Amino acid sequence: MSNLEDLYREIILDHYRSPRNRGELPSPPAIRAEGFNPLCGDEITVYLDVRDGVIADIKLTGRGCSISQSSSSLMSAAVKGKTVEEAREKIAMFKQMMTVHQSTLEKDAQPAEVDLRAIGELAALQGVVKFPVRIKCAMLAWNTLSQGLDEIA
Amino acid sequence: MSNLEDLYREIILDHYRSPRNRGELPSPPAIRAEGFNPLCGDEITVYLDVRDGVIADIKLTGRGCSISQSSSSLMSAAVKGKTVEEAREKIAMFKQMMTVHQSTLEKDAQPAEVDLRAIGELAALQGVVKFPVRIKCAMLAWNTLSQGLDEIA
Amino acid sequence: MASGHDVTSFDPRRVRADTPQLARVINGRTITYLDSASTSLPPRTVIEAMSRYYELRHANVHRAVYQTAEEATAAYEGARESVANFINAPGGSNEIVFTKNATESFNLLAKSWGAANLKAGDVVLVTEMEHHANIVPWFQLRDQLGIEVRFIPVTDDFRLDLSNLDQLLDGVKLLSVTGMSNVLGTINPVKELAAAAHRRGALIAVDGAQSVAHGALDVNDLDIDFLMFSAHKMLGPTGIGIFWTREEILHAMPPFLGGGGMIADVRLDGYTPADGPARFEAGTPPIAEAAGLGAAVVYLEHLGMSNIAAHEHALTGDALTRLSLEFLGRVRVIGPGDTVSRGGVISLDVEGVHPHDVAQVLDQFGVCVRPGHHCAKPLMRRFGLAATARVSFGPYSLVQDTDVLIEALAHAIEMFG
Amino acid sequence: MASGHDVTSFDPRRVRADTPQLARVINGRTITYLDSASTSLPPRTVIEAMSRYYELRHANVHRAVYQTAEEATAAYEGARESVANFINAPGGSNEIVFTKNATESFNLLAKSWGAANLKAGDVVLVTEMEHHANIVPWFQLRDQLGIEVRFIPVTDDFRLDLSNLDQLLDGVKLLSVTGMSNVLGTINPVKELAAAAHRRGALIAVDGAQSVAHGALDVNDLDIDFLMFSAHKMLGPTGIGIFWTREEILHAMPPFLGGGGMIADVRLDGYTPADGPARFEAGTPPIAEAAGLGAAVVYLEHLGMSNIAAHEHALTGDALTRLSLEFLGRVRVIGPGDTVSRGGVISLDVEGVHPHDVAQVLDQFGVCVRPGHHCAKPLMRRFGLAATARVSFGPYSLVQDTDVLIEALAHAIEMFG
Ligand SMILES: Cc1ncc(COP(=O)(O)O)c(C=O)c1O
Ligand SMILES: Cc1ncc(COP(=O)(O)O)c(C=O)c1O
Repeated sequence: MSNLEDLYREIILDHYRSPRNRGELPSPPAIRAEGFNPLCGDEITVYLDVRDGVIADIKLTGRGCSISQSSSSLMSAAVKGKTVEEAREKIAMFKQMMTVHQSTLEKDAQPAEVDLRAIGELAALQGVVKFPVRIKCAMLAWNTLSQGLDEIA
Repeated sequence: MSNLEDLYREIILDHYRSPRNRGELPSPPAIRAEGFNPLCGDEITVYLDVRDGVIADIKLTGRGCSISQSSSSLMSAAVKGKTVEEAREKIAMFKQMMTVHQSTLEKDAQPAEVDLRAIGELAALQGVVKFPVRIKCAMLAWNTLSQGLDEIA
Repeated sequence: MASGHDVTSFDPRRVRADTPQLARVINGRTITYLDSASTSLPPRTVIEAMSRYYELRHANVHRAVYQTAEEATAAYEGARESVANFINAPGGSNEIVFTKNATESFNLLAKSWGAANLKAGDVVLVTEMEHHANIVPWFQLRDQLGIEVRFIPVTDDFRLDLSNLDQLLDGVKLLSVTGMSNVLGTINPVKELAAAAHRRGALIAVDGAQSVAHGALDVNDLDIDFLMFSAHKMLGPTGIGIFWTREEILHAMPPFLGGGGMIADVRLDGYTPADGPARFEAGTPPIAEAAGLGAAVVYLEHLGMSNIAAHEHALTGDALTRLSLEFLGRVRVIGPGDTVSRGGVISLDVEGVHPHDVAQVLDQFGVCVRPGHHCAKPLMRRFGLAATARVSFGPYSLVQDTDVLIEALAHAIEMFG
Repeated sequence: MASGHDVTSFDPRRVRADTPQLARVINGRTITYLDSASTSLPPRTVIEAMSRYYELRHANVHRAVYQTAEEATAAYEGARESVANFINAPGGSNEIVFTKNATESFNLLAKSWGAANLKAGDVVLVTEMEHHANIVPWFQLRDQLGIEVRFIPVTDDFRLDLSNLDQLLDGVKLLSVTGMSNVLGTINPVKELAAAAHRRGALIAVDGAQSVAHGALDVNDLDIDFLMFSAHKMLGPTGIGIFWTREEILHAMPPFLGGGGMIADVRLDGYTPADGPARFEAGTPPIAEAAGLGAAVVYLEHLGMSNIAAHEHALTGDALTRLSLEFLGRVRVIGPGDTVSRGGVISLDVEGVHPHDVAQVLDQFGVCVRPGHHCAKPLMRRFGLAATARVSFGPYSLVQDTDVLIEALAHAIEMFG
């Protein structure tokens, strides 16, 4: 079961059971972005209240597996109160964690360097890279956030 | 090579090299029927001069393998001067020789009784049934003759 | 077990021993394969039929006179005969077209028969429990020709709602329905539906993908007009599907895919299609796959189709009972709760655990179940679900498989509880 | 042998030893397989890749999380990668669609890209030496849309007559041409044709069925837009073909076959197609076949494509010389008499002996050659023939095969002489 515990770390289960920042924001003024994973039916809607370049508030609705839901909850906690710039950096870091690990796993090389402190709680999702089909689940919220940020004029 | 000699009996090769009744008849009045084997491109045209229920003359053109060509030559010799009724009997007998043998071969049963005297020279084509893909070649002329006879009002 | 099954030597343990993959160890446990509705595991005889084909007699079929090509042709055409007998096709092998899968068979139905016989306003009646293979081609035809695609609803107890059938059949030219739902397990009353369709002058097509391997399917007795299925769901290989229709219908169908093998003649100014099944088999066909399918039919017939049905019926009844006793409502079955007109497919909705997570945890126990919408999104929406975790049985399944399933499910529930 | 071939361990005798069917005895003689243009004989590694797949990891691909399904998906998607590398697809595996054979790939080209991009009066330019797979789908589109299908003529010395190419390209939206004729052996100047087509704003599709297994085919270097081929002609299995096009073209192509796997969503009122190759892969794909194809690509790459080409080139030159010396004009080669731009396909017209009889007599010597029109009736008509007896080489062919061929041909000529 060790693999399984790598995937379903306690933090993940916690965020899955008690997701942070659930709800909606009136839109407009909030930015609303929808994400969908056609393969497994996971859905997510991200509401962003961005003021003066800062994500003043973020809310999420949607449904999906523990990975996609905990990833979106962790994501919301990680970017709330951050500047758009900082949020984009987190997205980039998260993507790197998912893809870099995947390719190094494939090539049996050394894990690439991801600054775990900068990532914080998000590191809990590292185990996902061992389960390639679940990476899409973990990425969904981040891709949707990225879409939302792109809508800022 | 014994199988091969069963297929290519001397009579067959003779009819292939020196086909009987080659040529055309003015049509009308002669009946003209065309046969075609799309699988191997064999073609045959049969011209029938039928008077008072008798095949007074028959001519053939076409091209194809030794089996289709010798079968048509043998066919023309077998029905020339015969009544339409007799020709139809020959067609039936020939079909039987091709199909009965095929199924008995498959089932390892006794060969069905085909009156070899009534068939005469045509018996040379018996070996064809051991080569299922060639049966269509042997049948082509007979099917075309049958078509032609059907056109007699 | 139900009575009345064939007197043959059916023993699921023997089938299991015949199936190499079932000896595999996954995460330290012998595999528990519960995904036969997705694809079935071929017995050794099927795998070897294909290996032997490639080792001894691989050659292109038709038009060749050398020995291995004759043998390859005999294997290919022999499979056509076997399949014709298997479904009791009244016109024999002349009615069997080989495609690449059941989905292509549906496309052939829609794009050859449908395009030639349907016009704007004509109705194709399907059901809310159809697989996408029996929906999307009709939507495509609708976009092209303006036909109407109408759905028979599904009741809250997972059956077709036939209360308005007569009304639903109004204007219908074709009723196209699955013999058995690949999500619910529901077995539909095909014979009655065929009679109802025919009374209204409509034809009936049956999606046999799920039903054909799990009980005898006699097209003549059912009095249906079209049947589509795939070899890989009946212990056969991937890469080959079957389209059956009556000879007179097939004879009138225009070509679909164009190319070699489906023509009588090609000139610089046009072409003449061939007659018979060949018209619909453009290009080099799945020859080795036909050899494998032929072996699968022989194997299934040896097991006895009614034995397989009875066995799966018994397993399903046992699993339904135990799932309800063990999990006291935390595991909901999306499908009939009893075994009346029901096959060995059990879709699960586990409270608080997403189907993907269910399947992931089960994998750690070597248990193979499939999470997802099972290519039946309209049905999933009907029940307000995005996905289920689907368990399905095959002739090699045993009660022990259900034991492991329950052990693993309990773990998943505990983990996310 | 031509110089400049890869430095690998290519040895046709080793290839022969790797190919189980070549050990077979027919009519008392070891088989002499000279029909590789029709279908090639797979080596043991390809056959075993498929057996192992079925024995260990057969499962439906996509959407599953259990281990064997992940492995099956990896095998399937891995084959896509291998094929992309094999033809040097600039956009990688996103540009590779798996079909059932080259013929389906052509139908996909005509019925998806063609139907969406061509209108009445537009011209598709093909050649008189095309296989029916590259003719009939265009005729079907012509009947449907009113496009014009135009033919590049073939010269008396069996080459494309390109003297009027510029005129022929007038109004052309797509030039679709075979890389190598399956009847004549002629290798066409694809790179020049691509440049000419592009200069006139037309796209170019290449029938790679014959060329792809007999020499490297680099779509990037050739600068072509579409490539169609079949696994079974490149030491792979039946039941799988390949369609390649550039990512931006693929992205804009509408769906063809409808069903599961090719959708993003299906509702009661319509559907949304998926992106990428999946959009064109409806239903359960040829999974085992992809595993076999993947193994075939590895095997071919190990042999070295230029080694194979050089070997077949040498065999062809030898056979052409000996046929002309032995039979002094009684055996006419329908195809180029030299080995310039010419592959290992030799069509024979034996004076006074019909191709069927040639093949029948040769079968008695265990020699496999194919009589017929080779699905190229317009070409046969061009040369006033109904059929030829076609000899073709593969990487396992040896000069000894030509010895037996000549012995058997001599017998046939004597018999009918
Ligand atoms: C030149 C050419 N194109 C297309 C095809 C069609 O290939 P397939 O029959 O595998 O679809 C063939 C093979 O018969 C061929 O030789
Ligand atoms: C009911 C039903 N119909 C059709 C299909 C499609 O079969 P295939 O994927 O083999 O084309 C399936 C299998 O996925 C099915 O379960």
